[in-house]
Amino acid sequence: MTTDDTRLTGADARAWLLAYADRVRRDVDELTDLDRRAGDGDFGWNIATALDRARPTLTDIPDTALPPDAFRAASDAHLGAGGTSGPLFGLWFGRLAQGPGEPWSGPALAHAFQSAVQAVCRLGNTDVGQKTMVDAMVPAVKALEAEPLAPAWRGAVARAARAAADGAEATRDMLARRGRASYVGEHARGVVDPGALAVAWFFQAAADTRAAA
Amino acid sequence: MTTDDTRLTGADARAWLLAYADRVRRDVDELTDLDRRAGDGDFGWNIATALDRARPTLTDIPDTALPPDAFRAASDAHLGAGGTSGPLFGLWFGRLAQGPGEPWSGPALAHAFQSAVQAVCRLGNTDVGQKTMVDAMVPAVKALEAEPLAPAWRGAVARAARAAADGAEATRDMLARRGRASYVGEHARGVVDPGALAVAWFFQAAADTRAAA
Amino acid sequence: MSRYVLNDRDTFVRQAVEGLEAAHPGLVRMHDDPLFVTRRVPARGKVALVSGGGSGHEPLHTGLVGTGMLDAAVPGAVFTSPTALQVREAAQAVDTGAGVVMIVKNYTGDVLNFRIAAELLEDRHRVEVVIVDDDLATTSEDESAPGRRGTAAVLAVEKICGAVAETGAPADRVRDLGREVVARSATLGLALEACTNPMTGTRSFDLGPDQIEFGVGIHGERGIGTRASGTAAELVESLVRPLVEHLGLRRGDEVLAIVNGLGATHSLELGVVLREVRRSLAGSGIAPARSLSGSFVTSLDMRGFSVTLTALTEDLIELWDAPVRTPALTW
Amino acid sequence: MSRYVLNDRDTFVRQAVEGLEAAHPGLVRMHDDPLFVTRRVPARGKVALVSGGGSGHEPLHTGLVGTGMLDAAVPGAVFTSPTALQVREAAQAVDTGAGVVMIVKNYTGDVLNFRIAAELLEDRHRVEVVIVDDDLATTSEDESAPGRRGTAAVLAVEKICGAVAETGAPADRVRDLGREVVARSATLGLALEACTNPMTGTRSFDLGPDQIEFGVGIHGERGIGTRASGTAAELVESLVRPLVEHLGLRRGDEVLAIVNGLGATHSLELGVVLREVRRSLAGSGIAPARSLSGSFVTSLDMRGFSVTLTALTEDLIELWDAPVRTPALTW
Ligand SMILES: Nc1ncnc2c1ncn2[C@@H]1O[C@H](COP(=O)(O)OP(=O)(O)O)[C@@H](O)[C@H]1O
Ligand SMILES: Nc1ncnc2c1ncn2[C@@H]1O[C@H](COP(=O)(O)OP(=O)(O)O)[C@@H](O)[C@H]1O
Ligand SMILES: [Mg+2]
Ligand SMILES: [Mg+2]
Ligand SMILES: [Mg+2]
Ligand SMILES: [Mg+2]
Repeated sequence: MTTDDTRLTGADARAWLLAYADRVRRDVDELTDLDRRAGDGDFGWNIATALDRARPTLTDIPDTALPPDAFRAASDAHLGAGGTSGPLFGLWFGRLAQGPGEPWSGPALAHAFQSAVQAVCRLGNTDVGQKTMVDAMVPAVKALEAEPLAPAWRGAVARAARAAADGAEATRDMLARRGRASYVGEHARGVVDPGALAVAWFFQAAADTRAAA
Repeated sequence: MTTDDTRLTGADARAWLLAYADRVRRDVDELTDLDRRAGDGDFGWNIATALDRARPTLTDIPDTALPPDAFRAASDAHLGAGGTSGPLFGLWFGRLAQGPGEPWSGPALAHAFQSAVQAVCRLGNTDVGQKTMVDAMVPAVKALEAEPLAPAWRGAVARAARAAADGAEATRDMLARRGRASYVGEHARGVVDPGALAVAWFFQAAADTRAAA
Repeated sequence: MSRYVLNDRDTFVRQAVEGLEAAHPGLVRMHDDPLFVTRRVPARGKVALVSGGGSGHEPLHTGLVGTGMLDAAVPGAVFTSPTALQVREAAQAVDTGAGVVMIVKNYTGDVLNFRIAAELLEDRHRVEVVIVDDDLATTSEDESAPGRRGTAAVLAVEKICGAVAETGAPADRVRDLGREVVARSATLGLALEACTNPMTGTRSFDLGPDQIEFGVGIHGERGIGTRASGTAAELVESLVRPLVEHLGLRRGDEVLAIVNGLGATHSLELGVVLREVRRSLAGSGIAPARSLSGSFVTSLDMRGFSVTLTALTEDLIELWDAPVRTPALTW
Repeated sequence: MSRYVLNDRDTFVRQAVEGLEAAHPGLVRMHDDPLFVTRRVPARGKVALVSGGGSGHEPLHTGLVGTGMLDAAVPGAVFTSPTALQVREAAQAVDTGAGVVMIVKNYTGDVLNFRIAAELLEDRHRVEVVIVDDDLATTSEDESAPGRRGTAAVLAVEKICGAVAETGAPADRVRDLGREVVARSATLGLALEACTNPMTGTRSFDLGPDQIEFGVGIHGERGIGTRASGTAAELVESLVRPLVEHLGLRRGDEVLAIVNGLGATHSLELGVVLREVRRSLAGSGIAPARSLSGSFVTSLDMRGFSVTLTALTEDLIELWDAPVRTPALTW
């Protein structure tokens, strides 16, 4: 375990994911409602259940663990959740779980998220502008890469959180071209994509761990 | 055809039944609603359909016809309607159709209705006080019999109408012991029995024909 | 405004029967004016089984016409008994000389019209009547009252009478067996939402979001009490316990359990209910020898379900298992 | 508050499958952890047919496991695709060496998870995938879009693939025939009332009393337009006309007509709908060679129906008629 506060440790990743799980659990109805308005209403429950399932595994991760250990727990739980978001988030976290086996510097983190979002775009046959989770993932990666030399991971992730939130917000006026929302045409307009919103919450959750850190 | 205005002619019975059919058609929703609240909601439709079916046959009855001809048309239509009220009203009108083959005096009319209600009580295995159509039929017969020497049928029927209306109203506070309403216990209390109400309307309908006569 | 798909009320039932025939041209045949349904290929040399009643309970009875079950079904208007004339014509059409057994759910209108039909047929046909009165919620002290309603146990009666009739049993044996099934059966139902009127769209009664109506029948009328809702396990227990008690079931007894959807109940829900029925019975040491789950005896679009238990004998099990081939029940 | 009968959301599907098994112990078997359903008596020496998807559409797919149809069905949570792991385990359990054909309704989640499962199985199993995308309402110009949804034509695909698999046909023949049925099929549906969420009881969308939602799928989402309601004849015509046009049907063509209730639609209504479908087709000189009507591919408690037409060949008719014995479909 490193004490270098600029690098993401396993304990940091654990706290981050637990904070994200808390956020999703708390605001699950918001996600459900968005998916209800432009989808089939199961998204909130899907990912809340997955994250609840990850919780005990995450809690058991020792302080000496590395980031991939934490992300692997999240990946496994999402892969066991089904739906569309299950395998996609499973793959996203799965790619992060293939990141470096040491605390992550800003650039390492940017690199890991870059590889993760590419995998999601490939599996989902999608790219930005189609009203999906990648509309938050891609801007987040750009923000992480924008200042590759940023020493502290927290600062980079805080910027990524703002970019992801803007990205999610931008899905509001889009017509969906992927997933179930693509079937409802204009009815999806005005509704933020819940997958993108969850991604924004994920990046914001890192900030919530700051006080505790 | 007699012109003796004190006796019920076939034309009188025809006008009476047509007026009754009009009344039921006009206020069918009230009957439906009562049966909905303490039964299964089909009563209004049952008898309105039966009477509508009788209408052309009734209209075709010549002025020279006798009361049984008119009542037979009503009986046949009710027998073709099913339900509980179908066969019971079918029998009621059927007995009237077996009445004298000449214009009816007050006593003849009282006698015919007396025989008709007895048949209904037997087939329905019921008597007054069980919240059914006979709670209007029996008082009406009593009113017809009360002044057996009443010369004009109209006067007798007007009294019968008041008695039937009171009888129907009295069903409001009864617990039902027959028919579907008997299954809902206290829920039937406060609801006038639609069968009894229809009987009251039937007797009242005679009055509606007076102006025309 | 109606939330039903139909053309108009007057033709609703008739057109639905046309559709039934179109879906199962090899099994059933529609007769018009008066309306009734018979097997496509008439059975000969066996007792003819005739049932019927108001419509709105489909697939009962029209969907149960076929080999091993009914010979004819007579549908009335929605929730309205068919006429005696319809019943008479149907019985005449299917009696090939061995007589007729009429299976009648205990409702004043049905009993009146079937009995009148039986009287009309009397001189030229042998007619036996089985009255089905399984609904425990309507047990009454009053001897002269109409008695318990007939609900989903009619399925067991039609299946078992159908099977024994197929073996060539005489009319009195079919009748007696039907009455035995009635005596061995009891049903209780509950609703989470009342049914709606086909024309007006209004509900026959209202329930709060956390309420159920206990002891409902199949005509949209209220039951015997509005209660708090609960888990599937709790709801099922409240139905099964009185049934077990009423039938005097004991550890090791063999029963048939019928879980019946009342109309708008989903197949997933009925699965959960059957699971809970088995668990509840297991608590009394009873394992259902046979189970059936589905929406067979409906109350238009009512949301809810009923549970029927029939105490079985080896003979009854064999008759229940006998092959059946109808639009709604085939094995 | 839920208006569904259940114990809790997490166990809803699993407990429903327990009930299915209890109702049909001779036909299906439940496998737990991961959850899937297989035939009670495994078939040998034939291609294994595996399907599945989110729950809430029952009796699809779990109720279609049995002789002449599926070998395994994999249910996800309500409206949620099953996981790739579940699919892999189910396929492994039923492949007896002749390979697996997966029948997948075209939804992003289903396609993702079945494809991942197929990849996981690739090295030790022969796997073919048939994607069903019959819902005309979701036709799109966009080549890269997810494409049309899979809805009730999946019934025809499963029945016909099931029948040909039973004859010992190889995997590629079963796959090709499945794809042929898909190419020959189209579906359109409409709702009179949206489905309600199992936990909250809220409707997925609202309609006025005189409105219908045209072009709905089976997940409670809105369709392609809110329209004025109408008679059964008018509603059916609005669905059948585009289907006939899309499939290029001509006078004298033989078709299979499937009238499918979406959940809370009554059997009487489905009868009327089938009648109207036949009349509408008759207007184009087409008489359905085969018709099926029932609630097979549901959308929880949605009120509404879909019509599927499949252009038939003599071969397809024969396969459709072949015997089938499953909880929900038997002939
Ligand atoms: N093709 C795709 N690529 C990437 N993300 C997608 C795709 N389709 C849908 N999504 C995301 O998945 C989310 C919905 O997930 P979920 O509710 O689990 O799926 P389903 O539509 O199967 O119910 C959407 O909010 C969107 O962000
Ligand atoms: N046993 C009976 N004897 C006489 N009248 C009865 C009896 N049972 C019911 N009724 C009458 O029938 C009416 C209901 O008729 P209807 O709605 O056709 O019957 P159902 O209960 O079969 O729907 C009641 O309002 C009552 O007046
Ligand atoms: Mg969703
Ligand atoms: Mg009534
Ligand atoms: Mg009635
Ligand atoms: Mg989903």
